[in-house]
Amino acid sequence: MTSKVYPDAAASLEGLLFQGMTIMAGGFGLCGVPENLILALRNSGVMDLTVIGNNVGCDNHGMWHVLTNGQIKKVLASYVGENKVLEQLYMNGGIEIEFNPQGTLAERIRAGGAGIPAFYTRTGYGTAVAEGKETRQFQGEWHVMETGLTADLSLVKAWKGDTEGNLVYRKTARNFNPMIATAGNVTVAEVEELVQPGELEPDQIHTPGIFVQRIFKGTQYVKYIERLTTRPRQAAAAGEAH
Amino acid sequence: MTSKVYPDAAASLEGLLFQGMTIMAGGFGLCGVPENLILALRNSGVMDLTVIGNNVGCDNHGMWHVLTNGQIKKVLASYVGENKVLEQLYMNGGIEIEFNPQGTLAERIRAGGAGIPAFYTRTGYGTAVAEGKETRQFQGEWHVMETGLTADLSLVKAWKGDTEGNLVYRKTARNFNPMIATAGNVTVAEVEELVQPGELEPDQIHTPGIFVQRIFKGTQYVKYIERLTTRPRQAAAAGEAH
Amino acid sequence: MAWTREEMAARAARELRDGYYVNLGVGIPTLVANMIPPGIKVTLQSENGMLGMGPFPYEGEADPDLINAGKQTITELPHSSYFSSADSFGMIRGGHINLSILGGMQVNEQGDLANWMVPGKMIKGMGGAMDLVAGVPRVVVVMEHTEKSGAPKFKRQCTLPLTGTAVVDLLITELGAFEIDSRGGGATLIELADGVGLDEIQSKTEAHFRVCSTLA
Amino acid sequence: MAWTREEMAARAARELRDGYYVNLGVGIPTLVANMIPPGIKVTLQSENGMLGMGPFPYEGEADPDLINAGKQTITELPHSSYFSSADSFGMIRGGHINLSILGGMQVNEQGDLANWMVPGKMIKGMGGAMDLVAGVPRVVVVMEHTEKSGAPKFKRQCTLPLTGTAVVDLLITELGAFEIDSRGGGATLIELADGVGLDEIQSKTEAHFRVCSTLA
Repeated sequence: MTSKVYPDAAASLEGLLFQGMTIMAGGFGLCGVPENLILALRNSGVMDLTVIGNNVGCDNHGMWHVLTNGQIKKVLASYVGENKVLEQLYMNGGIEIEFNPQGTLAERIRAGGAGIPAFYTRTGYGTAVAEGKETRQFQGEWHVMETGLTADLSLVKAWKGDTEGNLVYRKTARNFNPMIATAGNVTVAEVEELVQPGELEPDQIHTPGIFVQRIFKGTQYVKYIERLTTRPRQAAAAGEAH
Repeated sequence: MTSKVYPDAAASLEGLLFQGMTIMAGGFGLCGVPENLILALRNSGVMDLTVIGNNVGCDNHGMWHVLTNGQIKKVLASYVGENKVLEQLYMNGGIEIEFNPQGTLAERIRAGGAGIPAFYTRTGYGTAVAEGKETRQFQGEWHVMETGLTADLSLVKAWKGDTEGNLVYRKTARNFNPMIATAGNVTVAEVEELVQPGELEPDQIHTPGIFVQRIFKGTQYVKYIERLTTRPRQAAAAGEAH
Repeated sequence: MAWTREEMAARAARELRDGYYVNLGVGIPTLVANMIPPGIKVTLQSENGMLGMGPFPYEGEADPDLINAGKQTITELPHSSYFSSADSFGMIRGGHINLSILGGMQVNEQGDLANWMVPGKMIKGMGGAMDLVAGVPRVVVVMEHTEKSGAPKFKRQCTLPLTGTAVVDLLITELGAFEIDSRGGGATLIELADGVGLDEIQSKTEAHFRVCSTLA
Repeated sequence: MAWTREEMAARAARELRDGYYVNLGVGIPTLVANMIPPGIKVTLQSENGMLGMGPFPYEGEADPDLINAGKQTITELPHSSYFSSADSFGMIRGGHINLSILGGMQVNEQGDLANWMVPGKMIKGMGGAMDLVAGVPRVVVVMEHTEKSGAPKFKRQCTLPLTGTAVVDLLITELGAFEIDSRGGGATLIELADGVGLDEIQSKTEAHFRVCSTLA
């Protein structure tokens, strides 16, 4: 019987990469990012990628590595701040970016994974986002038609996963990973802990294994914090207002 | 501060019911059905209801009680077998039924809760389900436009819930409950165990409390099994083939 | 000798491949669960919201919160997962289930399927059948070759209300198996039950079909 | 005396009601989190996938897996829950968040909002702003009344690319507060900062607005 388990990121990408392909990657900012897979993608040198994700890394981290290696031709994202290389490339016309409202991007990916070719949303009506798109009224309100998104390859990061590909995410590291897992022609998952079937509670699995074709235990997670915000311990009483 | 907690089903429905209203109820067959709420709905005697759910109870159980009490005018469902009263009413023209493919019904409710007025699906193209609906090709394949569904009131059943309305379902009793919780103008949840905030793991909440306006601890759950299927213990080895 | 119900299920089971996620309808398709070939791993989906469907529970251990789409009590396996009906049909509509094996009332030579209602009779609803045939890339239908009256069920055009158009990829009856090209290429008889002759199957079939060269 | 940033946030905090689920943008709106009136319960949503956002962690206790939509490290509360970005924006788009308080670059008298890009300058993307203004039933914008140049930001028509049309319900600046009828009824000045005169706010505003009778 074929196993979904691979020894590392490089092995897990073997045979999946080709020039001009579309790749989705999970993460919000640098939270819940498939760090090992992104480095293996950089090391592969595969070119002319279209990359779909909420962000495209930030300076020195995440998808920034693939970007600065000149491998990305086009980006679909909702926010690309804190990434000087990308901003510079974009302003110089060195890269194409299609900006999507964050919720529209999330829903387009969910739709792609769920076999829904298009849906309507109020988001973006009357703005640049609606340009060139079909608009239409439902119950007197204007909506924009948005299409589902799929990818040749989806890269996701989970906290725990079992050898069957069942995944559990941790806190806000969940973000775009669950939808992206459903929208890849092939989905590869990296996990902090790889466990045996039966160790994850069936009621608490966020991504069922059907969506994951390959899985491996990631290593050396950096989990870089973009904006470390803390409060001094003595200010506890005041800080707990909400 | 207002509390979401009510003492029982009757109290939880107070002020919410009116003639001609639309009510969604969770459950698949008799699994994960809001039993206490349905009995309170029957006892209220509110008339001319449109009821949305995968099924409408089965003989002597669940929404059958409301149906036989003559309170239902119209049903949206995917399957109404094992319910002789409903079948009889339907064949005699005593009730209107709009049949929806199960996945389309689930997605229409999810869309309603998520602010999506319409979406396209391949399901039902070329069948009676597509009659009178817009059809359209995406990437060479024909699709049907389906609209989002919402309700005046949603009734759901969960395993555990906290006083903030966070819900956790158990096994296949989850079914339609999570989407239905999102699609009600008001959502009332009954739970087998009502716990304090902090007792449910934040990563494992299936329905965040934002969707639940009222909650109570249900009593006397019948959990009737429609088709009890078992195997004798001595046949264990053979029965475990899959 | 025409195939028995078990032999029809066994023929359907030959469509299983290692690593497949499969949805089985009620009736003969359910029997396929007990015929998974050794050495391959197949995960069964139940469209009410479960992957990794296990066998029936032991007597006295049935859990009312754990049923399959046929409302039967079942059990979970170590790799099982539960999810909502929306997520379940996202899986189905999105093409993630590899194979669906369903019952049928009529199939036509273009792969149209009718299996949910007979006008004038009690209407129960289509449940998840329309979603399954529309979403699953490979659909196998297992049905009796003819009505009790002898009327053919594999037809030029279905006369019953459709479940889906151009959706059936393989039709298995007690007389044999037909591959159907749902892209418009028509039907081909690819197998005959032991002792069933070409004449017999042709006389009991209304659909046009080619005959695989090994059978002609 | 015009309102300070804290006073603007305090004015926005007066829009909070018991039981509200609220999404706060970056900048002045974030200050509102510390100004929730006593005796009412407000739950903060972070659109990257969390309800029940808690305060910043103590020094040394930051968790890289727990950030808000501004990428800041935060903490969870007993009633917190996590969910995917699709579920999060389902919540937002579906109208389940009661109130959103956002920053702005320009607002017009019909409630149009521009707050995501300046042509010719670095474009970072709209993030979740377009979804929030389209989906949340009540949108409050808190912004400086004028550009550094003195040019009015509350305008007849926005000149910057829009985030949404007819979406702003309340505009709070350092000079006062305007209620805007996003169904086409125009803007009304409903409050003036202490010591700010009607003449001053009129001279610094391009938008047409009525004046609430108590201020006239």
